[in-house]
Amino acid sequence: MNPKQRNRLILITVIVVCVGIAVTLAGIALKENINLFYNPTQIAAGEVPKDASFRVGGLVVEGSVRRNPGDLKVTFELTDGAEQVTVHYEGILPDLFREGQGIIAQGRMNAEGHVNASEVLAKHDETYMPPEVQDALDKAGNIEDAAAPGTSSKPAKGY
Amino acid sequence: MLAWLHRLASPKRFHGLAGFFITWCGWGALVLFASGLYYSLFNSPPDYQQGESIRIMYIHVPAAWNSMFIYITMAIASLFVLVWRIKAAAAVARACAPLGAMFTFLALATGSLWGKPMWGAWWVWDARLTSELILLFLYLGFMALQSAIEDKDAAARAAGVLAIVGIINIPIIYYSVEWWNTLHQGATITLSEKPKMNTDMFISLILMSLAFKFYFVVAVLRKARNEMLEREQNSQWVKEMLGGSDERK
Amino acid sequence: MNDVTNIAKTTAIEPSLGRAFMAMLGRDLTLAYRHRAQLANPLVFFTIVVSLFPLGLNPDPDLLRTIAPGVIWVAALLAAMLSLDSIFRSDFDDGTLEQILLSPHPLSLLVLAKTLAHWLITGLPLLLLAPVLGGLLDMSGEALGVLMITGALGTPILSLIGSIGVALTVGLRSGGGGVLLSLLVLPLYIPVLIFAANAVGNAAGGFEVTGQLAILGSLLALSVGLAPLAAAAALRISLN
Amino acid sequence: MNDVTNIAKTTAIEPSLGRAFMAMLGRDLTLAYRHRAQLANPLVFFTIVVSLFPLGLNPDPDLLRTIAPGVIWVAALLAAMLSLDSIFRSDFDDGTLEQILLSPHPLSLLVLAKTLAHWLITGLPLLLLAPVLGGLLDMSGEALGVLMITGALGTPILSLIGSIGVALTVGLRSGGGGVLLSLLVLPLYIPVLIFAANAVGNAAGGFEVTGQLAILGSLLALSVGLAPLAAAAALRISLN
Amino acid sequence: MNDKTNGHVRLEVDRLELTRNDRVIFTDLSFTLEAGQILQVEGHNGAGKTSLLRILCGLTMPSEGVVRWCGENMRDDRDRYYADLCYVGHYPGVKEELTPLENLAMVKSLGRIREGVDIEEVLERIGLPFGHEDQLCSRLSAGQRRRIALARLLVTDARLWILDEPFTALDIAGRRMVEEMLMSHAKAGGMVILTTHHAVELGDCNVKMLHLGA
Amino acid sequence: MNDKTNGHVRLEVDRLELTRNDRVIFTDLSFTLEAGQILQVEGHNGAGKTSLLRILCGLTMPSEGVVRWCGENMRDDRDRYYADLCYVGHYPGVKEELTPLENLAMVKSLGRIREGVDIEEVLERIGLPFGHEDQLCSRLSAGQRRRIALARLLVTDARLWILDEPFTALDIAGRRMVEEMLMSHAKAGGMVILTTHHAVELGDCNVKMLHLGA
Ligand code: HEM
Ligand SMILES: Nc1ncnc2c1ncn2[C@@H]1O[C@H](COP(=O)(O)OP(=O)(O)OP(=O)(O)O)[C@@H](O)[C@H]1O
Ligand SMILES: Nc1ncnc2c1ncn2[C@@H]1O[C@H](COP(=O)(O)OP(=O)(O)OP(=O)(O)O)[C@@H](O)[C@H]1O
Ligand SMILES: [Mg+2]
Ligand SMILES: [Mg+2]
Repeated sequence: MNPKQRNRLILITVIVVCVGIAVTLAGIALKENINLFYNPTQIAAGEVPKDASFRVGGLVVEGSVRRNPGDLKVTFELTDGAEQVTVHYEGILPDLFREGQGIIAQGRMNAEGHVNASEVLAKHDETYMPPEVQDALDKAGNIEDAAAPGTSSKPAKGY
Repeated sequence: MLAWLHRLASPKRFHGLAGFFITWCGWGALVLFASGLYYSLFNSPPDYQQGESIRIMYIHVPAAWNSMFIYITMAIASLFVLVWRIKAAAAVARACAPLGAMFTFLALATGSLWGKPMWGAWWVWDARLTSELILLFLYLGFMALQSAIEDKDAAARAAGVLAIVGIINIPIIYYSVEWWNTLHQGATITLSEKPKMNTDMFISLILMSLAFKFYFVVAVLRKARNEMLEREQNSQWVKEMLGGSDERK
Repeated sequence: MNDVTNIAKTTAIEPSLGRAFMAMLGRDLTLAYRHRAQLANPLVFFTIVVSLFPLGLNPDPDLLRTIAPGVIWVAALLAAMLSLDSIFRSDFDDGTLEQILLSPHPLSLLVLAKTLAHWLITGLPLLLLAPVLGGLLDMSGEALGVLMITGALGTPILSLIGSIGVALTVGLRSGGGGVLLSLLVLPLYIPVLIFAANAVGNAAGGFEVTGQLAILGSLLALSVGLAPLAAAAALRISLN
Repeated sequence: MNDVTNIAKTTAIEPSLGRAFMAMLGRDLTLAYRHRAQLANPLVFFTIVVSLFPLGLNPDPDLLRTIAPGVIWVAALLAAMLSLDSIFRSDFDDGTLEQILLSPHPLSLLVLAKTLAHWLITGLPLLLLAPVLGGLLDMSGEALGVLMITGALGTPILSLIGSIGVALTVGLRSGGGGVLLSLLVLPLYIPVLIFAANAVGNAAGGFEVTGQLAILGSLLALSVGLAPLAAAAALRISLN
Repeated sequence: MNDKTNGHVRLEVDRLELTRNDRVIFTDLSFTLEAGQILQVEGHNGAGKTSLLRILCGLTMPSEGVVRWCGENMRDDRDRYYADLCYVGHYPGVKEELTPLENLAMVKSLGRIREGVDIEEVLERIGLPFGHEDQLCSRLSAGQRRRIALARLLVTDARLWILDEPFTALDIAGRRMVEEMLMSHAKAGGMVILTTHHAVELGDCNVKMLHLGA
Repeated sequence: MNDKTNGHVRLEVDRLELTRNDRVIFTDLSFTLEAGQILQVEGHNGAGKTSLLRILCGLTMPSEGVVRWCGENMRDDRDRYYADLCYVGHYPGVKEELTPLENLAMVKSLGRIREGVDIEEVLERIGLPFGHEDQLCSRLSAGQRRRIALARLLVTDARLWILDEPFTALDIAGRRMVEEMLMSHAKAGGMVILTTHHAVELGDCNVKMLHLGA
């Protein structure tokens, strides 16, 4: 093997090794939960920061939304199926905010263990259909699959 | 193989081919836009949750797809410039950048317009949105570098390196919704699964996407062809062609 | 005069890559040492930019602590970016860069040596200064530790990616210089910023940071492997 | 050839300061227009730097809103600083600056014309873009209004003070360029940053801002009056 | 040339000294230049010719000595001196991104100019090929750019011309033309100071020589 | 000179064309250079001499055509070609903040070198006054810097020398020395390509001329 071939071989090996390491590490990273949305279970377990703002994600519990008449204050419960957490918010809610819908709230813990949200975002899902179809589905009692894909398609991470 | 590639992509040949595609894709784009607009404005139903706002999708999604597709086209063209030094590819890459920037901007703008009513925010710093913003910066960088280097060939190659380095951003945009828990929704339309979407909506979306793609083909070829003509103005074939058209007069 | 011809009678020593790499590195460090007054410039810039924030915002310690990771990393990005020009500029101006291109070694490895030198000269000092500024911004102990780790992983990426950017712009006499470079380089720096600052922020809140560190590591591996190649290609184009 | 001498038979038109000022301004604007692709660079830099912060920090809208004034002003400072070089660099390189120094007008007024051109080319666009970015960072309406006012008062100061800095460094070929300039200029920018960011922050909180605006106004008046003189003196020294 | 030309116009140089990095370039240099005279400065590379010319223009500060214009220290009344001065140096001072017309229009607005001077005419006389006056100067050859730099002399109404190697990059016809310009300027009562490595042919003009560098 | 010298070493240039901004500088340029030959490239300013030399070095990309070294396209095996090449261009390629010794030590570590070459000896032979080898190059005069650039030729073991105006800034003795170097290199079986505006005296060497620019 002449020096030139040797150099080329070294070069290629180095690149392959580097890319290999990169891919492995990226794999490790993706197993971790990076873009933290805490779910109510984690909040119940006290895993959230005390004095920093964080995000919590979950489904709005059916029938839990209480609006203050006269101002924009609203209180609702979020669930991930196991635990629940109470969220207070003041402001205009997005169109997609409704009971049973997946949302993300940014805020801080208050003294009672509730979340004071500064922002509430509604997460949309991958399903699109006309209202009539939705009615038909409702009648068929086939609702989970359509309305809570956030939980059904990716249960492990965010919510 | 190489010689074949060069012949196929010779400026003269490119001019002819581009002319052909411009004509036919031009008509295609017209028809597709007409039917796509009709479908998306009148024939597709409102969404069960989003109501009429869903119609933003018919611009947002095709624009977003185009923004990535154009970048890939630009990077591949740049590869041809760097490896085989094909002039037509340089012209194509150069023509891609402003179009790509335009579609990226369109995706960003329609996305935020859509985000306000749907999510409750114009803009959130999540992975999909951020990476799309980086895409815009990459296009701008590509154009800035091209315009800063005086020698056209060197400019094409230097910007080509940048385009190829930046391609790493494309998988990040595409998979961001899966790798990170973004606010932006995941893919509805994949090759592997049947879309969870009403057929009329689906047709509108596909029509509009095709219309955008055709428009891109027409626009990019027109720009590239004009540039080639300008650069080759002193060459034999351009003179012949212009001479020919003079005689016709 | 006749002596001149004598030299031609000897036999040759073939070029050695290792020797060339070390010589390149040593040379750049020597040059930096000869200009040691300028070694401090990026550090001073870094310090000034970081201290602009307590001045521009109200100096509430809670707020400062929250924004500290982001501010420090943004300032580090800008300081690294402004110092990039020195990687190739002076070599380009006096023709040494041509000679490097004409050496019988893979250009990418010589570029790697130069990038390593740049990191030792600017990245490493920034890395060492960062905890001090972090302390001034009231960061906690763990956060400072993670700040160091992200710095160690992140600053080399800045030099590596930056080398592509300067290689692309070194040939431009009047290209709006610095601003153009920043346009090319900053978008590519954004991922480093996001994950590094995020890791430090998380550490301050007492959470897991392995994910972010793994990503930084993977970015580093990727850029060590590929950036010198891209920079070498860019150099050949710039010198055309 | 004999014709050449003919010209000498006419009488003279004395130099006019107004004409010279307008010609200078017009020329710089024309030159900027000839390079219009590069006009956008500072704007893009500004945008990128502003967007680095939400990326590096936790994107909590409350937090963003709090730091927005500081961030926007710091980014504006940096963008203005990076674009400074263009005031005198190209004129220095091709010898036009010598000719300007040799014109029978107060040099400081010609410098003022060049500074005004620089502000029109970079400061004004920054000023117009700032509210857009402020919007992205979730700033309120009143805050945006005051942001505009501080911008209108503050960006000219940046150009004026900056002109002194570049005038001092324009003669240095290899002086570590950008970083040195930043060391000279940024400390002088700090008062602008403090009062402007503070005014915007106060406006967001619904407080009085007349005090800060008055100070900015007085800084502006001061720098309009004195900066061109200092820059002119610095130029004569640099070209020595 | 305006009416004051016939007064006591003169340039006096009084005991100039220049040191650069503690090295003396020249010292104790004095001379006087009267209306109608041409001064040619000679010396090897690095003798200090350019430095001297820049001192005479007030661009470089001498370590010692003064330059007087019409009896007054030139630094005390720069504006008056500069209205009388036209300098063409090593650098052409021509902006590449402007056309020749725009470049000269700028000269016209900055200084004291000859009345009724027509820039297009000047460009033609100076030998710029027709059609080039609207092209960006970056497209012109080195010789053409130098011609535009020299065209400044014909646009302004300066009494004192200071020229640093004006013949650089010019062909023979160009050289001849510049020589004619110098001679007619001197005959009309102007003054010229120039350096050059070329042989110059200035007919019966009043030419003084100054040798720099031991 | 190592043993492969006596093989079929040759430089073939095949139908080169160069366009700059769509302007043709030269086209259809072909020649061959054999061991022991010297090629002198001539042409007026701007004829494309420097550009040609840079193409031969692989620094500039030609629009058309190839350069072959020992029968193989130079771009396909850069490392081998560059081990055989030494280029001294317009820019000296000498770092001002390093001493001559350090500069040449760098050359030594980068390329293929002559065994047992002693840098101090080379510096002496090339005519650098004693005591200057430890001074920063920024303190040296232009001619001395050029000598250091040319010293590269004596340190490396390159068969092909490409020299762009090597006589610039040299005095007569220096010129003579470089001519000797060229001749002895050619006699030992090396090749030289050079441009110059000076008259060169190369004795009985095999000198080819190439004229650029119509
Ligand atoms: C500024 C904000 C936004 C940006 C930058 C953005 C960006 C993108 C991009 C790059 C894609 C293409 C990715 C792919 O093909 O998988 C995409 C697709 C899509 N976006 Fe957005 N988007 C934004 C806001 C929104 C909003 C607010 C909505 C609706 C609530 C939305 C709905 C969609 C949908 C439905 C798709 C198609 C996904 C698929 O089926 O593959 N986007 N967006
Ligand atoms: N800015 C400077 N700093 C230090 N030394 C300088 C500077 N400018 C010039 N010199 C030195 O001053 C001396 C005179 O330079 P000058 O340019 O006046 O020479 P010159 O006579 O014009 O030469 P030439 O014939 O090459 O134009 C030179 O030795 C030069 O090295
Ligand atoms: N980077 C470039 N971009 C565009 N044109 C260029 C470039 N470099 C050189 N040229 C043009 O190419 C032509 C040849 O230049 P080159 O430097 O090869 O000339 P030369 O024969 O070496 O001249 P000289 O005798 O002055 O050294 C010139 O007309 C020049 O203007
Ligand atoms: Mg001189
Ligand atoms: Mg040359």
